[in-house]
Amino acid sequence: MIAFIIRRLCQSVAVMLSVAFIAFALFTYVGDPINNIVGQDTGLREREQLRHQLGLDDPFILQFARFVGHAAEGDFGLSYQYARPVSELIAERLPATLELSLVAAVLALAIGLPVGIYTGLHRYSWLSQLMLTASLVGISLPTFLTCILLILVFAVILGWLPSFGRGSTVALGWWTTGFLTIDGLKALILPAITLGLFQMTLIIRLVRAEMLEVLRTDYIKFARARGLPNRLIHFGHALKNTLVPVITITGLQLGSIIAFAVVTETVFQWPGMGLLIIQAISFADIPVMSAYLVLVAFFFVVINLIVDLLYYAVDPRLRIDRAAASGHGI
Amino acid sequence: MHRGLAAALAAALVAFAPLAGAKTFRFANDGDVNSMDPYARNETFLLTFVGNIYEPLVGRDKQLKAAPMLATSWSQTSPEVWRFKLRQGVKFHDGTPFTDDDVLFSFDRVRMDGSNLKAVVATVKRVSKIDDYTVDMTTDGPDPILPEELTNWYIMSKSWTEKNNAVKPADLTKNEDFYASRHANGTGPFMLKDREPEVKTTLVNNPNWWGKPEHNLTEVVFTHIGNDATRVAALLSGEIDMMYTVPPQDIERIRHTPHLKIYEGPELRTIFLGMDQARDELIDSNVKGKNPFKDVRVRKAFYLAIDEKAIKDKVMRGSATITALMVAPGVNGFDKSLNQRYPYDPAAAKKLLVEAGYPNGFEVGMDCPTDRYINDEAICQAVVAMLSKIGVKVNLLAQTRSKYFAKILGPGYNTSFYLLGWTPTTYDAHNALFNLIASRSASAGTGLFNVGGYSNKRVDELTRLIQIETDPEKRQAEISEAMKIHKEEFGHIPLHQQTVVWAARDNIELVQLADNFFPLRYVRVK
Amino acid sequence: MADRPSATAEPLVEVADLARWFEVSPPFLDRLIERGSRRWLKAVDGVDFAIRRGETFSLVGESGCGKSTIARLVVGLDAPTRGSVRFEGTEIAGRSRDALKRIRRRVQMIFQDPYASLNPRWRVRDIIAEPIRAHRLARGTAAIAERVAELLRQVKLTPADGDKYPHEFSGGQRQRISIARALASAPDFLVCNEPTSALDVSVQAQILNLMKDLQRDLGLTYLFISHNLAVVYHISDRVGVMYLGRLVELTSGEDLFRTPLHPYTRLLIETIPDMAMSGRRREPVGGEVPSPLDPPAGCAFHPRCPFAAARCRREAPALRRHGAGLVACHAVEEGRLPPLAGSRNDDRSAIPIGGARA
Amino acid sequence: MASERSPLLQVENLRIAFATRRGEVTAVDGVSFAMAPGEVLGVVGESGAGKSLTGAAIIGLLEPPGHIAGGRIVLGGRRIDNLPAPEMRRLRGKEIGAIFQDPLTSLNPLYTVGRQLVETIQVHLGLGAAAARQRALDLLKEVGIPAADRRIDHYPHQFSGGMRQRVVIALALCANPRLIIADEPTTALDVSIQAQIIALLKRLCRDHGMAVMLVTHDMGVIAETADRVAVMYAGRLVEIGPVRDIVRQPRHPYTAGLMGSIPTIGGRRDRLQQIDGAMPRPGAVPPGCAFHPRCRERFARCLDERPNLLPAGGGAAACWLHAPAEAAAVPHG
Repeated sequence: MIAFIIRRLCQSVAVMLSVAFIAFALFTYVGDPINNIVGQDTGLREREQLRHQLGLDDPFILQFARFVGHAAEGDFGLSYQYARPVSELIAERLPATLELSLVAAVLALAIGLPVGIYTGLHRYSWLSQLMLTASLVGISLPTFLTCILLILVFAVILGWLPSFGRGSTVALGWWTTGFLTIDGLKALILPAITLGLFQMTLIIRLVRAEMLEVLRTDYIKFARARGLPNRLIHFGHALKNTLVPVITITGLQLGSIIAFAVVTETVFQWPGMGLLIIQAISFADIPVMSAYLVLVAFFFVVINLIVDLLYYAVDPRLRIDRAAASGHGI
Repeated sequence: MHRGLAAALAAALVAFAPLAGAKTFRFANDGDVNSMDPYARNETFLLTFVGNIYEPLVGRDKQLKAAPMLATSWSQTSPEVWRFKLRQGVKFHDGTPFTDDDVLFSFDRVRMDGSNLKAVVATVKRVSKIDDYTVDMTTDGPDPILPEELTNWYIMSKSWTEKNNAVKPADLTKNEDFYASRHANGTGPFMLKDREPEVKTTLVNNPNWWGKPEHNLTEVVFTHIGNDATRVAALLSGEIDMMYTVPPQDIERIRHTPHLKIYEGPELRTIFLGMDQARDELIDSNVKGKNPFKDVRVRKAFYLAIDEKAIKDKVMRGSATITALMVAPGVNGFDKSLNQRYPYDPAAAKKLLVEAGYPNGFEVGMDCPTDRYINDEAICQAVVAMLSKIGVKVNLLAQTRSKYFAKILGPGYNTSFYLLGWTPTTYDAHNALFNLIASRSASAGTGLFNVGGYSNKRVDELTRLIQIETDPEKRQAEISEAMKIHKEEFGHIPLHQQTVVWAARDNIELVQLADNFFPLRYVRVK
Repeated sequence: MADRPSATAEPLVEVADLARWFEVSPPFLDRLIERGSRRWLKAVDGVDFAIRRGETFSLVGESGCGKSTIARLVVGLDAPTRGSVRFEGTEIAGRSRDALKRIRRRVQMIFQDPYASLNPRWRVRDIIAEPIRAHRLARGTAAIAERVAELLRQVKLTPADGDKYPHEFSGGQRQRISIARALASAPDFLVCNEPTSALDVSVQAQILNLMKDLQRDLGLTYLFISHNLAVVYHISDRVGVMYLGRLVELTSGEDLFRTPLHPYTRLLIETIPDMAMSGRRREPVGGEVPSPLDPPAGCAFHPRCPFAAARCRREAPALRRHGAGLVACHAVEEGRLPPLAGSRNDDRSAIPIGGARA
Repeated sequence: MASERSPLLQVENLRIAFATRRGEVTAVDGVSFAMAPGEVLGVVGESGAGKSLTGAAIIGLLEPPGHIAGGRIVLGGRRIDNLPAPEMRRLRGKEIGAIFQDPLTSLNPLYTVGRQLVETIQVHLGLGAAAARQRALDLLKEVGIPAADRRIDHYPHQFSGGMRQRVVIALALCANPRLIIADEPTTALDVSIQAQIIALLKRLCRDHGMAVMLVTHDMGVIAETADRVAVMYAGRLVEIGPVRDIVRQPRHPYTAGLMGSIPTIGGRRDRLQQIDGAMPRPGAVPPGCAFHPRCRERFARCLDERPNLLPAGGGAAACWLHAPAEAAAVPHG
């Protein structure tokens, strides 16, 4: 177990290094930040001087090595755009994105799971059909369109909820939270729904499919043959067996929620990391982009680790020596 | 007892009085103010926003004419010396008095590494103190328009920057939080109350401002809303009172929404096309061994083939001012008599191409930004279609600005045909001549943005003369001559000036300026 | 089919010291941290046999004994860890794809689940024609169609069946289709991996009969792999009994069932349900096959063997000639094994069979 | 044998149909038989003959769209084919136990075998946690799990196939049912394990006085285990009788063909007897005797008149060969 975690951590470092490396290789193509930093009247000599000072004229391997060296010390440099330390910028934005992603994920699970179970258990009921049709709409609407529709209805027409921003926040140390104020919570609703909608429909469909699959298995049939009550069969036996794939997908989705947040944050002007990276890309703000990518890679790695540990918790087959388990089927 | 209560009540009333009459103005833009440091970026929005907090020596009035701000008057004591009398009794927001030490300091600071406004004081060699409220600026040769050039140079407090370790502008190579990028201490009519980058920036009225406020605001909340649809929605839902940049597709909708108003006016920025006339062979064309753009007939053919009227109507949806010159009407030196475009004439264009030896046209690559100017990519696409009618096949490469500028700007100038926009930051035609039209010369510093490498000796000569000519009439004649030569040689193909479009609720009064500056000191909430 | 080899002493396929190990070690870092060592699953570990032309050679054993792995090694679907597989004297283990191509045509395989091995979207005639086209055994649409019709008739289907899709057939018919496809490249050697285990008994009879007919008509050589002793007895000329990756006995079909030598062979025969209704009471055999990951030391069968001695626990017996066959058993070698008394109908309770091992 | 005591189970004229888009397809048609307490009835037939469906119908676990379309099922004098779902559920496990083919998939992999035993015991017997666990332990011991007190807390994957099938059997025994439906209980096991499981089933049947309906396609298992054998073909019962009769002297031509096609050790190694053709699919059963297209002994009557079970030897066969000239169908039982 400890070996497993250590191995995953080593892998994580490798993953993050390769993400950073690929990112740096790609930065060659995002354009030249110098023109964004300086004014239009700045002379060529000064541009070159700045380029040299920032090390942008070094080969990218060298830039990469420098980045890794500094990153190891927790130093991600200064944002070209804001002239502020990247770590500070990210620390400022992180709470917004994480709170939004968390609420979206909870929302997706809290609705997706029960609806998925219901539609799996009652596959022919009209309510299931209705919910499935609705989820089809949810899965086929582009996030961008969902955002605009929600804003139009709830902010412009009804005027109930704000169309942008995070409302007022309360600082708890360096963490700023929108959970503690009314308008902070109100501001959270639309973006969280938008962000969670796709994942929710995905979870509904996944749970439903898994439920149907599990209900067809021999052990469920056998549980029925033993005369167990339906409640026990559905929620005791079937549900737990649907969890492994649901955990996998939900975990990965949580990662992609953070990634998907870019669109939602842009539309709702949500002051999170998604907004930051969009700005950074158009500005060719290399320090911000590299730090963001490494951080996102880190999230994925952590989420994967948690998912793997949850597997262990859910599935006893993984707890014993895997080698021995694979002995069958030769 | 009763008197005590009454006094307390009165005190309470006084305390709440500003709140009772509080006028909060909320506005949004598609980009954030990148920094509170007035030297951080030579960028219109940053300068206009920070210009509410900081002030220059010489500002501009509602007609964009130079107007006294921290200097009450100025004059040329000799061809190379300008003398500025400073306003007395002005205090920075932190309470320290404004003196010529702050001017001297600001002069040093604006020229430091990390400052992006070095260019505005490029001609100034030295600033010297005459007395506490008089400074002299010695220029490198005569500079007749120095006061005009200084309008974006804001004066910072020497003691405040020293106290807060912000003497030097932010250095991007060092990893440290920079005080002046998040805090501000100016002399202007508004004070920075709170700044959350990308979220909101709050200003409050400066009760101790030296001027007589035209505005009636107590608080200003600025928000960055990048997404067009969201920004419009915020205006429609009443969450903001004014929006600084209106997406063209929403102009009509807002115009027809009750309680909303559209403000439109020509901008100083001129959008134009340029052609590589420097290389002996184009880098991106099927014509080998020669450069077709060196032939004025080809350049003219391109000009005549472009239907700017159609671009204005179809692409810009009417929100543009057609131009024949490289400078806009609000710019000093603009000559109305020259501002007549050659008429759209594809037949003549085709004939010119035949004469030039390209009866079947040719192929050429075109560079275009996608996120820099209003509808930039759409304009380029229209140009491609129009040129195809005279047999020229244009291969369009549209890229984001970071990539686009990296490709077309110096030192490489890797383009054959491109679209660019330019605002003369000095509000003077010389700026456009110097940067866009004069021959590229590292020693003279001219032609840095003359991407196509247009070159005419007489124009270079005139550019030099204009820079030092102090007689306004002679100077105008020189400007007109240079502009006329450039126009007849088709050095560039001017297209139009963009239209500044703002939208606000109808209870807002504001003044829209052609330089796209938005001084809050003119805003009133009814 | 002009040159039809008959069953001769010259082997068609020779397998020598064949082994296939699968690495099942935990990942390197885990091993490092937990001080584990590399672990191998020895699916096949040192197997020798030869198959003569025209004969049916069977491998029998319980699941996990390595018989399917041998099938894959013999047709070149997998590369051995050690040892050699020769086809007409040509080594095929480790050969390149090109080099194998000629041999591939002559060696075909039939699988347990005929449905899984047939492309459900192809018509039967295309399925059967595919090897003909791949090996260019016939040119032109008409020639190929004629050959497909001939193959369908050979497996007792009609040429009209070629127009249908696999799902339109019953299990037995599908197995006929996969046999027809295997025969399409005119092979000499067919490896049949449990070809009837998924079939009902009456259909199994049809397929077994068909296979016998085809062998007689086309002079085929079979490697027949099955866990069903009765089927093996019915079809085989010679039989190899496998236990945990090794051959424990190899002899002619007749001898194996009349005078089984190895205690494991005896156990297997003992477990066959008595269809004759002789009324004998079968003692259920205790114990189960140990994990191939962790085979017992010495003779792998010793924990279940009633005749196990100290040497059996220590030393793995080699396959040695004993009478007409080969057997790997110390007890047989040392003559410790009590002879089987008479026929199967005798009281067999005299043979104590193994102790339970959970 | 069955007529001596009052029957435990009576299946009368059972018809099972599937609702499909092209209308109802009959999969089991007119099956009647009875089982005495403690009797082992083997039900044989090829896949698709309807033997597993019959078992599923008895225990009330036909999967939709399959359903009982006719006939009656009576258990211990009580009709059970039309019970409401909750009552049928209480019956399952308590009155009728079930053993499925594949022990690898019959157990929930995420729960210990102990938990699965305990929950079943508690549902049916209402025992407290400790008592239920004790009974679970006893059951494991009874089905021959060594070190049961340790193994009770193991997960299914920690058991070998044979041991798992023993656990499955223990689960079926939890509430001491009077009838066990064992659907192919040995098919997925290795040959040496099959014998162990058969022996265990026989012993339990004897010790508990349970009746077992042993559904299998393996005649060898039947021959060793069953008291009587029912042979099914194309959804119909074609022959039923004492096991010795069926194995040694089958009366129905299909049974005879089936017996002949089984390879045996020591038998002739030439060709096996084979029945040409294949069993018709449900919905495509020919009129008359379902077997007549493959039957070598068919005559005119077989083509259009469906035979009922007729007395033959010690049992009965649905074949016109056994009809006296003017015989009327004699219902079995």
